[in-house]
Formats: sequence, C-alpha cells, structure tokens
Amino acid sequence: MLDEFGSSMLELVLPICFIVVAISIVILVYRVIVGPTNPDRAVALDSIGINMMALVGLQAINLGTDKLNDVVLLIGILLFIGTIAIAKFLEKGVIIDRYNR
Amino acid sequence: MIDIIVSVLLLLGAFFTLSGSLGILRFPDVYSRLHAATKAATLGVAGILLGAFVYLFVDVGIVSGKLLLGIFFVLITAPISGHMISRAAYNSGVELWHQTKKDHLKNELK
Amino acid sequence: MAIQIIFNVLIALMWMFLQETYTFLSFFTGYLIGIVLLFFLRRFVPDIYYMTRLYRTVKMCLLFLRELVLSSISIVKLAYKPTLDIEPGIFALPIELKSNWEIALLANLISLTPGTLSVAVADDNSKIYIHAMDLPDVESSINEIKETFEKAIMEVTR
Amino acid sequence: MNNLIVLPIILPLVASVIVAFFPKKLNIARKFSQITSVLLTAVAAYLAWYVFTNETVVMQSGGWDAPFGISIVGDSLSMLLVLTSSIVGTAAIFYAPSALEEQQEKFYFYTFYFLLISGVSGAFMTGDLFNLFVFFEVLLMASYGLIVLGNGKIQLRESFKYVLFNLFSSMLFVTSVAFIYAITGTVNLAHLAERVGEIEEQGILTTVAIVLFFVFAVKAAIFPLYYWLPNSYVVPNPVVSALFGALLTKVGIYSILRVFTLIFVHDTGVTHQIFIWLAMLTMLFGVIGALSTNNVKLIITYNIIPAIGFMLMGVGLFTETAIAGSVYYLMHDMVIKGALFFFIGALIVAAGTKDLTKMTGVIQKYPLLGWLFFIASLVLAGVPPFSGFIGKLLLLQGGLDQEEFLLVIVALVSSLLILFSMMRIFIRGFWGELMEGISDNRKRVRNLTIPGLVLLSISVYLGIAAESVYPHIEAIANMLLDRTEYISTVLKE
Amino acid sequence: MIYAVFAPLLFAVLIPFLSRWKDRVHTGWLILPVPLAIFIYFLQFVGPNFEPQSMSVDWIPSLNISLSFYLDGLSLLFSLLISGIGMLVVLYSIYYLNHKEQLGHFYTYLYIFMSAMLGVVLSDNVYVLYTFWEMTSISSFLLIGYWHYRERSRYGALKSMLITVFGGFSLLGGLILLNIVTGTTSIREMVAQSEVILDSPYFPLILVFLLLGAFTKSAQFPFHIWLPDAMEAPTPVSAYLHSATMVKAGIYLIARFSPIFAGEPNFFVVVSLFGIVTLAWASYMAVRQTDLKGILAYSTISQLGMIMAMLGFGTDVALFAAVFHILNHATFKGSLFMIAGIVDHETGTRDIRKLGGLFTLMPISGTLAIFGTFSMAGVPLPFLNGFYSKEMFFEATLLNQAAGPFGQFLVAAIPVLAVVGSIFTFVYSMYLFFGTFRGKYREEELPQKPHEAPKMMLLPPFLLVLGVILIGLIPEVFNQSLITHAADAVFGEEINKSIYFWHGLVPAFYMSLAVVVLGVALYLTKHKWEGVYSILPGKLSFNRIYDWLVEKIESTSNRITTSYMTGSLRLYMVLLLTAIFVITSGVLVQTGGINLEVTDVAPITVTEVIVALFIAFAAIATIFTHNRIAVILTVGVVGYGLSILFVLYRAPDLALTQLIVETVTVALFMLCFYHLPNLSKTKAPLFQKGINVAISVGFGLLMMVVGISAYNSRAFDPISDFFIENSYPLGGGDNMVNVILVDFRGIDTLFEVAVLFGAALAVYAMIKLRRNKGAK
Amino acid sequence: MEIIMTVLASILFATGIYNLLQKQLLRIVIGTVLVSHGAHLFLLTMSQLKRGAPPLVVDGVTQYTDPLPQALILTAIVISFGVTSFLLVLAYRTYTLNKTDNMEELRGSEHE
Ligand code: NA
Ligand code: NA
Repeated sequence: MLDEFGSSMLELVLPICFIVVAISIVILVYRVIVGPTNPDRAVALDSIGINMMALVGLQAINLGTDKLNDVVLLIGILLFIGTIAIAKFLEKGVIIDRYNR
Repeated sequence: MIDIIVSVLLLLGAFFTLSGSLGILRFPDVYSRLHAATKAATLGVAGILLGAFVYLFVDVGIVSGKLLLGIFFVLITAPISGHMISRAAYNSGVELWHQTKKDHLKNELK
Repeated sequence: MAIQIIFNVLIALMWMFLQETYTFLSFFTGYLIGIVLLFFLRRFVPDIYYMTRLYRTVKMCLLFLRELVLSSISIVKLAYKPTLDIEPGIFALPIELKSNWEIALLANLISLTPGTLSVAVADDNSKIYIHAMDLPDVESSINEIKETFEKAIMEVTR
Repeated sequence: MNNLIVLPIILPLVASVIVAFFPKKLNIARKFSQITSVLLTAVAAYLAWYVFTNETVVMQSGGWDAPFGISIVGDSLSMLLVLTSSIVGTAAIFYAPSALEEQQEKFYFYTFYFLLISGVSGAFMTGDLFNLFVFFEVLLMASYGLIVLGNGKIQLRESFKYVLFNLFSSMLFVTSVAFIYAITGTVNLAHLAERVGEIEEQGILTTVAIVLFFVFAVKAAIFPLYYWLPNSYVVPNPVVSALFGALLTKVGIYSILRVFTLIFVHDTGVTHQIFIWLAMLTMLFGVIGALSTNNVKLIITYNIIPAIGFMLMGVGLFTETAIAGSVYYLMHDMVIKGALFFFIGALIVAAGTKDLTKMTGVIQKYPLLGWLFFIASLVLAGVPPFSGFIGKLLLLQGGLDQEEFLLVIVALVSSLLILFSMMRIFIRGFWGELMEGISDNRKRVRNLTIPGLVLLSISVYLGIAAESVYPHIEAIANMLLDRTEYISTVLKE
Repeated sequence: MIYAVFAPLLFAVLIPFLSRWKDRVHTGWLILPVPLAIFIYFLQFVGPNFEPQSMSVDWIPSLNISLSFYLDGLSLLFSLLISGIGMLVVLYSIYYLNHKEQLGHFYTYLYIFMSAMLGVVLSDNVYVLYTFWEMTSISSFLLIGYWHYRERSRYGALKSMLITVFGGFSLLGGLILLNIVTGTTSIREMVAQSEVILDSPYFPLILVFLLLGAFTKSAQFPFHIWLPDAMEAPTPVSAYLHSATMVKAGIYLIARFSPIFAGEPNFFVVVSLFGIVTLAWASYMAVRQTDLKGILAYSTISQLGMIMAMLGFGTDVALFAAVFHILNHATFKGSLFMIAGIVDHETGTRDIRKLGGLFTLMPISGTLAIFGTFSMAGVPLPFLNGFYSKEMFFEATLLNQAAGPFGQFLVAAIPVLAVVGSIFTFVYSMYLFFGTFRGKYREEELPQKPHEAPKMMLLPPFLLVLGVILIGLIPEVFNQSLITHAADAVFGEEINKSIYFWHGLVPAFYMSLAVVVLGVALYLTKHKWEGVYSILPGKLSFNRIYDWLVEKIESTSNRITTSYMTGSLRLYMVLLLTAIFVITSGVLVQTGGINLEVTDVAPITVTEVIVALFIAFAAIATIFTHNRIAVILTVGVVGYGLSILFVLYRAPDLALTQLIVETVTVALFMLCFYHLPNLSKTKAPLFQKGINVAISVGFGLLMMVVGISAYNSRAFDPISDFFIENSYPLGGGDNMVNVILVDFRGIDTLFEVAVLFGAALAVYAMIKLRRNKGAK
Repeated sequence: MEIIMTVLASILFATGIYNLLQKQLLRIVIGTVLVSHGAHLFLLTMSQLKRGAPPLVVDGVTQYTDPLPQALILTAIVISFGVTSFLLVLAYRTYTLNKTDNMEELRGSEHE
C-alpha cells in the first residue's frame, strides 16, 4: 500500500523534478548570456554543470539504469577542471591586460 | 516506502537546485551569487543524486559507487570552485555591490 | 594510516577469496571484519588507529553537512525574499593553520557555511578574506568560524 | 584477395604513422616515403589488374556482411582511381624534396601525404556513405596539415577559408546522411541503391540527393561552390597544389559519379538536368577565371574547374558513352593536373616569379620544361592524340547523342579558352627574349621537371594507346549504368 | 602508305639529334631525302589508269578509330603537293636559314607538319583526320612563332592558333555528329550515306560545324585575318604551309565531303557566298599591302576564296576547275613566296615601297617572278597555267541554278564579284612584279646590297615555275594522269573535261578580257584611288575585332572574376549558401517533396522542450553577445545542453563524449581567443545584416522542411535490429554503440583516430614551425 | 518530439550560419561549432527518438533505441572535435600573424 503510493508518487515527482531542474538550467543560461561580468558567467556555467548532474541522476531513475553514472561522474570532474581553468584564466588574462595598459 | 524517501530526496534536491538558480538570478553581484551556487545548488544536486543512489540500490539492486563518488566530488569541489571564481572575480576587478559595507581586502591590496 | 587501509583492504579481499563471492557485499563484509580485526590489533600497528581518525573526519564531515544545509536554507530564504535587505562585505579572518592544504580545507569549509565565502588568502597565509552575505558584526563572524571549523580541522590533522 | 583489397588504404595509414616517428631524419624519411610509395603503386597496380581481369572484390570489414559492416569495394572504377592517385602521389613524393624547404618536409609533409593517400583511396573504395564521410575527413585533415605547412601569413589566411568551406560541407554531409537514414534506414551504398529503387515517394528523396550533391559539389569545386578553391590551391607549395589539384577535387567528382549512378537515378530528369546546367556554368566560369589573371599558378589552378565541369557533364548526360568519357577524363585529369602543377612549380623556380608579365623566354634556358609544358597544355585542352582528347571525344559524343547542343558548344568553347589560357603562359612566359634574373639552378629545375615528365608520358600513353585502356573504361561505364552487379556483389545476393 | 605518312614524324623525332652537327652539315641536307622519297612513292600512282588504294591499321578499335588511309585522286594530288613542295621548301630553306638558327626546331616542326598534312589528306577515319588536322594547326603555330623573340611572331602565332583551333574544335563537333548520324567513322562510308546525312535533323548543324572548321583553316572571310600575320614565319614556311598546303586543308575537307553536299541549296549558298566574298575582299585588300608577303598572303586568301566558291557551285566544271586551281595555285604561289623570300634575304626588306628596279641585279629571280605573277593574274598566255583555271572559273560562275530569292541574287552576283576580284588580283599581281623588279632602284632605302641568290636557292622556285609552264603547255597530260582523278573524287562520279587554251568567244572570254583591260587601267591609276582604303575597311577591320575580342576576353574575365573572387569569406559563403538554398528549394518544390504530415513521433515531454528551448536561446544569444568570453561560454552551454539531450534520448556514450569534447573545446577557445580583441558590435550596414538574417533563416527553414519531410517519409525499418540482436552474441559486448564502433564499423573508428592524429600533428606543426621561423 | 528537435537543429544551423557570415574569426569558428551541433542533432533525430532503452544490453529488454546513429554521431563528434581544435589554433595563428581577427581585412588578392 505504502509502496504503491510511493511508486505512484515517484512517478509524479520525477517529471516535476525534471521540469524544475530544467527551468533552473534555463535561469542559469540567462545568467550566462547576460553576465554582466565574466565571473558571473563562470558561476552560472558551473551551476549549469551541477544541475546537469542532477538531471542525469533523474534520468538514471527514469530509465532505471546505472549506465549513466559515468556521465554524472564525468560531469563532476570536467566541471571542476573547467571551472578552475576558467577562473585561472579570468584572473591571469586580466593581469596581462593590466600590463598592456 | 523507499520510493517515498526517494521522492522526498528528489523534491528537496530539486527545490534547492531551483533556489540556487534563483539566487544566482536575483543576487546583486557575483560574490553573492557565488553563495547561492556553492551552497544551494550543491546541496540540491547532492539530494537528487542521493535519491538516485537509493532508488537504484533498492529498486534495481545496483550499488552505484560512482554516484556516491559523484556526490562526494561535488561536495568537495563546489567550494573550491567558488573560491577560485571569487578570487578571480576580485582580482580581475569585478566590483562589489554598491550596498556592500566593508571591504578589508581592498585595504590590503592598497 | 595508509598502511592500515591497505591491510584492511587486503583483509577484505581475502575474505572475498574465502567466500568465493566477488560482490560488493562480500567485500563490504570483509572490510567490516577487517576493521574489527584492526581494532583489536591496533597496538601492534604503527600510528593511531585509523578508525579514530576516520571517526573524527566523519564527525567533521557531518558538521559541514549540517552547516551546508543550514547555509543553503539561509540562502534559499534570501533567494525567495522579495527585497534584498542585506549588507554584504568582505572581512579578514586571522588563522592559525599553517600548511597549505589545511588552509585550503578551511577556506572551502568557510565557503560552505552560512553566509560566508572565502575570496582570497593573504600572501603570508595569515589571513583568509571572506565575503559574507550579511555582515552586521565582523567579530562574531570571526569567532564563530574559529570555534567550529578551525578546531575541527585541527582535530583531524593534529 | 578479399582482405588484400584494403591494402591501398591501410598501408599508407601505417606508413603515415611510421614516418611521423622520424620527421627530422630527412634522408630516411625521403627514402622510406619513396620506397613505400612505389611499393604502394605496385600493390595498387596488382590489385587493379586483378579486379580488371577477374571481378569486383569486396571486403566486408570485420567479417560483417553488408549492409551491417562497412564494405570496402574494389570495383574497376575504384581500383582505376586508386592506381591513378598512387601514381600521381608517387610522382609528388619524388618532386617534394626539390620543391619543399627542409623545414616543411620536417613538419610532417610525408605523414600528411600518406594520410592523404589513405583517405583518398578510402574514399574511392568505401561502400558505405558514412564511411565516405570519414575518409573525406581523413583526406581533408591531411590536406589541412599540408596547406598550413607554409605557415606564412597568406597561407594561414587562405587555409582558414579552405578549412571553413570544407568543414561546412562536411557538416552538410552528416546532415544529409541523417536525412537519407531517415528515409531509407541504411548507410551502405549498395543497400541504399536497392532501397531507393523500391521507394515510391521520391520527391523528398530527390531533394535530399541534391543536398548530398552539394556536399560533393563543394569538394569537387562545381559552380557556384568553388570560390574557396583558387586561392587555397594557389597559395601552398606546388607539390601540395599538385596533390590537391590532382586528387582532392577528384574525390568529390568521383563521389558524385558513384552516388548518382548507383543510388539516385530515380529522377534523372531533375537531378541530372541540374548537373548539365551546372556543368556548363562550371566550365565557363572556371575558364574565365583562368583567363583573368597573370599569376601562372593561379591559371593552372583555375583550370581545375572547367575539367570538373567536363566530368560533371558526363554524369549529367548519363549515357554509357558520356559516363565512359567522365571516367576517362577523371583519370586523365588526375595525371595531367599533377604534371601541370609540377611544371608550374618548376617554372616559378626557374623564373623566380609567378607573374606572367615579369617572365619571358624561359624556354631558351629550360627547353625541356618549355616543351613539356607545351605538350601538357595541348593534353589539357583535349588536343588529339593525347589523353584529354579521348575523354573529350566521348563526352562530346554523349552530348551530341543526347542533343545537348548548347552543352557541347560550351564545352568546345571552353576547350578553346583553356588552350588560350595555357598558350598565354607558353607565349608570354616561355617565348620571347630571355629574361634577366632567370634561375641558374638547372639541377633543381630538372629535378622539378622529371616527375612531371613521367606523368606526362603516362598521359600521352593514355591517349595514343587508348586501346589498352578504353575497353576497361567502357566496362566501367557499363557497370556504373547497370547497377545490379555492384549491388549483388556487395550484398551477396 | 602509312610509312609515307609517319616517316616525316619519325624523322621529326630524330631531327633534334641530327641538328647537333648543324655547324658541319646543314640539317636540311640530312633530311631532304625524306620528302623526296615520299614524292617518288606517290609519283608512281600517277597515270591515266589510277586506281584508288586503301589500307588500314587498328589504332583504337573500340572507339572505331583506326589508322585507315585511302588514296584517291584528290589525296594523290594533295600528297604530291605536300611531298613535292615540301622537298623544294627544304631545299630552299637550306639557303634561307643559316646554321646559326635553331635548325633542329625548324625542321622538327616542319616535318611534324608534313606528316600531319599527309595524314589529313590520306585519312579515311574522321577522328584520325581530326587528329592530323590539329597537328597541322599546332605545327603551324610553332612555325609562325619560330622567331619567338619577335613580338609580331608571337602575336601571329597565337592568332593563328586561336582561330584555327577554334575551327578545329568546331570541326570535331561536326565530325562527331556525322559519326552519330551515319554510325560510321569512315569518310568513304559516310559519303555513301549521303541521303542519311541530308535527311538528318542535324544536317544544318553539321554543315555549320564543318564549314567553320574549313573556313577558319582556309582563311575564308572573315576568318582570314590570321593568315597575313602568319607571314611572320620564315618564308619557306609561308610558301609551304600558308600558301601551298595547310591552308588548303579546309578546301580539301570541303572537297572531300563535296559528294555529300553538292547540290544542297544551303551548302551552295553558304560556301559560294563566303568563297566569292573572300575572293573579292582579299584581292581588294591585297592591293593595299606594302609588305611583299602581305600581298602574297591576301592573294592566297583570295585564291582560296575562289577555290572555295567553286566547291560551293558544285557543278562538274566548277569542281574540276577547283581541283585544277589547287595545283596551279600551289605552283605559282609557291614560287612567288620563294622569290619574295629571296628578295627579302638579299635586300633585307620586304617593303615594296622601298624596293624597285631589282631586275637588273637579280635577273633570274625577276624572270621567275614574271611567270609567277602573270600566271596569278590570269594573263591569257598559253604557258601560264593560271589562265586556264581562271578561265574555267569564269565559266563556272555562270550558274543557272537558283533556290530561293537569295540564291537567285547570289547567282547574279557571283560573276560580278568574280570579275571584281579578278581585276584586283590582276592589279596586285602587276604591282607585285613591277613594284619589286621594275621602277626606280633606291639603294639608300635598302638595308643591304642585293645580289642574285645562289643557284641552289633559285632551284626550288625554278622548278615550280617550270611546273607553271609545263601545266600551261601540256595541260592534258596533267589532266589525264592526275587532275581528272582528283576531280572525279570530288564530284563523286566521273568528270570528262579537257583543258583547252582557246574556248572560243564564250562569256568567260569576255570576262577575262574585262579583267585584263580594267586591271591594267586600275593598276596604272592606282595612286589616284588608293584613298578608298581609309573608308573601307577603315575601322571595320576584322583585325581590330579580333584584337578587341582577345583583349576583351582577358579583361572581361578579369573583371568578372575579380568581381566575385574578392577574397571575402562572407561573400563566398553568401553565394554558396544562396546557391544551395535556391536550387535545393527549387527541387523540393518541383518534386513535391514537402511532407509535413506528422506521423509516428515520440511523445513530447516538458523537460525536453525546456532543454530544447534553452539550447535555442543560447544559440540565438551567441549572435547578440559581444563579450568574447560570454560567447564562448554560451556556446559551451549549447554543447552541454546537447549532452543533456543525449542523456534524455538514451545515448549515454554520446553524452559522455560530448561532455569531454565540449569542455576541451571551450578550454581551447579560451586559450586561443582570450587575447583576441573583444567582439565589436557589428557595424555592418543594415542591408548586409538583412542578407545575413535572410540567408541564415532561409537555410534553417530549408533544413527544417527537408528534415521534417524526410522524417515523415520513412520507408524502411532501419538496419539496426541486426545490431541490437547481435551485439552481444556476435560482438561480445553489451554496449551496442561500442560494439558497432569497434567491431561492426571498426574502420570508421580507426580513421576517426587517424583524423585526430592528423589534427594533432597539424596543430603541432603550426605552432612549432612558427618558433623555428621566429628563431631565424 | 522529433519535430521539435528538427526545429532545434534547424535553429542551430541558422544561428551557426549567421555567425559564419560575420567578420570576426571567433564568431566564424563558433558558427562552425553550432552548425556541427545541428548536424549531429539531425542525425540523432532522424533515427527516431526514445524508442526503447539505451543501447546497452540488459536481460529482458527487447526494445532499444537505434544504436547505429549513435555510433555515427560519436564518430562525427570526435571528428568535428579534431577539426575544430585545428581550426581554433589556425584561427589563433592567423590572427597573430596577420594582426587582425577581421575576415574582411583578410581578403587578400595577393598570393605571395
Ligand atoms: Na589575380
Ligand atoms: Na611574359
């Protein structure tokens, strides 16, 4: 009885979560595009990645498969490396710019 | 029963995720946005992934170490990323919100 | 500590061999047995019992987790607040930790706590600059961090 | 034999990797490349001979039968072109040491060369549409590597445009594979041919076919998609230009020939009529380009375009004679374009300039070069009894047979203008008072002339001894028009 | 016979080696026996009982091209001219060109020509004929350009090549059509199918093609302009190619096909018209020339026009006269060229205004010139062969057939034009002789002091003049043994004509008389009416048109090409995309390929729509973002979004790959573009923006319509079931995509790696090469 | 869903082409990236979406999504990556050597 309720609840919750996460990504995309500063974009991009992990997790439940876990992990790793890289870049680039001025 | 736990985890996760995004959307400057990103969003994804882990473990019978690792990884890296970005932002001269009260760092640099 | 872990894993693997079942579950069981074994043999093994350290670590982690949840909630509150009546600011936190990775850890933990985000570390490692979402009182914030995180980290590392 | 047929693809790939290991040891790299190249030609010749005398050889890669695996099909057309390209390539390898700076050779010229040959052979031999895309990318990547070898301002500038055009057409390729897969559910050429034959709703199929045609048309430099070609071919070293001019555009036209004789023959009234119009415009605009400039290399480069028009003409006419003409022209043009670029490279070294207005009387110091260039010009313009004539004759026969009078007249006029464009070089550059500042490096000029001489001899042979070649070409044309042999051989029905 | 054709070619190959000893032995002597032997070979066929000969050797049988040679009267006549005059020209050239010249080149070209010309007149196969035909054009080109350091030589060479090869290509078209219509490549078999050809719908086209070939080669109006410039060639060449033989190839061609066309009204109108106009125009123009060879060139043109006109008349007398005149013209014109060459050689100039009074200094040459010029003028003397054929020509001009009003007009006009042309012929002939050998001797005008030429140099013109005289004295001998056979071949059946000196008071006689009388009158008053040349041709000269055309071809080509080959990537892209768009959508509409009836689609879910929306949003945003980092990150969003789609659409491997690729790409973007300037707000003009928008939107729409239509036109199940079923059992992997990649489609993967390998090396080379260059 | 994805792919094409038509090197390169995304999406969409489980063999599952296009896209993605990386470095080198990132200033009619 409880299990049945649970599974039907999950059936309802899952699409809701999907949509919520998707909307949340849209919001972040807006931030990426609008900025106004590059660190803002970096933050938003980083968060998009985090949300993507969430989305993939949801899809893993949806499909009942563990084959997507690689994707989750990979996003995590890439995101970290990517964000560090971008941050380093933003920092360095401007220092060089300063010298140029 | 387990499905209910999963559902709750998912809902919480989704809620935090959305909140984080809203924070990033609404907060006035990059530093405050970083607060939202490193906290709410991270917690959100941890919740959802935990939900996925539980679901796969109980309903499908798969122990997904990678998911756990993923959660762990996010928790570890999110603040580092946040730190890096904020430092980059500050060093590249991104201005604080006009209502910001104190800036000790500014004095330090001068 | 590393040696202890390796021992433990070896014990777990041996257990798997004995059981002839190569699943996560049997590994897990083996690992648990190893922990118990190591606990009893801890006098013969160099260094402190790693589970002790693990316990402290876990404690620290839980602390962070709690902080994380709390801070998230506070952020969420802000996110849904119709008007932003906050007073953000950057303040310097003097620190006692010396090694780089300790500082890094602290900086990260600070970032996870409510309302604070580490922005930079001073060149001489004496201070961490922290951005706070709402900064009515600098002193109390500094104390709070020093009491909780710095202490927890020291517990683990020293 | 079935598995040996991949040798022309695999051997150069292996050679490409091997030679990448000792790029700085030029002597070894040169010797290795020369030996491998000759060996490769021998292998290609043997395989071609085998296919000509026996039957089409199909290798189903990994042992997976078509349409599930990738079929490598060595039919007579493929093998003919593989052989021709390896011959041209070998000539280029012997030409390269004198043409390139050591620096350029060291930066993987030979690696890219073998990669190019591998891609070209693969494109000629693959029996799979998507795999064709992959081979296109291989040969394009190699060509990118070759084109940036100069690495000067201008090279890079033009390379950028070149890469961009090809990249775009590659993307269009993927897209049209998608469309075709949507309709037919397969990517194997033979299987496609079979399935397309059974489809009733053909309108969209024709459209998709045209999209695919444009993909090939960009690579083949057909009007109005050839803009990228002149500058990107004129800028690199002559040996690279020769490889490009002789091989790259030909892969495009080969693909058109293959796809529009094997698969999309359901609505020739639309598709092939478009080809005829485009063929005319290609000839005209190409030759107009050739007449527009005083840069000798650019003249040769522009002359690639009308030749493509001739080949497209045969596909458009779609009769046995015309197709045979296209195939003959294809083979001939690979050889003669290689030779011409070699000669032009030698001329530029000899005269020390590319500008026709600044060179005169070169023939007085370099008579061999002059005469070879003269003969090559005649070959190019389709003057008998050389190879160009046979192809042109067949195409004109096909055109007149189909009552495409305008097309034939355009073809004739462009032939004349091609000759004119070549004679401008001969008369203004080779004839006249001996210029000042002409190069004294006879040895280098000779080294740059000999490979072209070899190719030119082949070209002359192809014309005078056409009888030893033409029956095979006719058989190829027959095979192309009667698709059943290809389909049944590949699909083993 | 085949040896006769190829012997000169064979020697042409050897000549460069023989010419090594040119300082000791003049190369001409070494090779003189070749034409002599050929001449003797052909001479043996001459006689009243001549029977046509034929032989054939396979060349490209699968294309019906065989080296089949056919020797009938016509080809015999030509062969004799080619070898005979060839021999004389070689002999003459030995004295004309000294050993400091590039004799090897000269004789090589000449012998290639000899072979080619023999090939033209002996080939029975049209394609072989064509091959030799082009060879004559090319050897002529080389001979005209022999002194290529002269600007005029280069000009003349190019001109002759362009015009004759233009005709050659046209001829090729005609021959192919003939081949298609008759199904044979043999001329004899074509002639046998005359009816088929005349009834063919292609007939007018065939006629145009063939005539263009013939007219350009035989320098018919208005294609005659190349011939005067061809006089830049050494004089032996002018005598040989540009008067006696090559320019008659067009005549030969028409004569050869004459049995097919004779009597065809269109053929009559066109050929007669062009021939007679050429005759009149060129003889008129010849009078204006000041260069000896210029006069001779125009004279040749006019004589060729006369022969051509007669071929057009098609009557037995006309054809007979035509054949006869071919022979006569070769003799007197050949000798005159040689004399002109001698004069040039001895005096250093060919300008008739500077020449004069040479008879006393060069009596033998002068005497020979008398025979030549008077024969050419058609002076009625029994020992001048020119008169005989001229008289026959007049006879032939009096036609009574007429088809259509224009035909009738032409019939009326022909005799008039014939007489006019002949009058001018008379005038320039007189002018030529008297202007050179009589009148005032002006030593100061001449670059060098003239002497009589060496005897051996005089021998060739002498032999030709001997021909003039002999033909005049014993015409019937030549007629019975040679001319009549040739005329038969042209007419297609036997012609029995006799050649008499005196025909009685027939109209032709009065015409001849009128020519002589008016000719003398006009010659004497030449200086009074010369002003007419500034009105006609004036600026209408065809030379100007040719020059204008050549110049225009180059400049217009340049203008057209530079107008769109601007190097602007954007323009190229715009043109390319527009072309693809227009043609593809045209086909789409025309074939009715649009199929928007949605069938069999997957359910729409909100998440996917949202993801799609944000991808689209980000993609569009790239256009409006001007911060380079922002653009790069936005593109990163698109890529990440795509990998979300891959996750949602059950493609985990794709998602993984896309993620890695996207991240690395973004990193690379940052690396490469960080230091580049920020993206400026586009300052492009509004209409340019409009075009950009139109093209991108249009192309996107096209892709969309094609995509949807293709999707809805699914006709087969994909072949994937095989992979789904067999990946695990046969491929041994549970990841189907992986199994496909490494096993079923392993070649794709192998070469995908090859692409990466190439990319890596290319990038490395690009970066490293720079460093090395920088170090230098 | 396929229709929406087709539209999306077309939008990627359109925006990619718009970028290709711009002057700056960066925009042009970005255009190619977008177009290639569009092409890959077409390939995925045209083979029908969501018609079964991911193409990973699981006992008891018979309905799988078409694996072939996925394999093809994978190849295409990797190839595009190789070419794009090359193009990026090329663009960078072009910029540094020619001192401009404006394609209109990189027309060039001179050939050496
Ligand atoms: Na130019
Ligand atoms: Na010149």
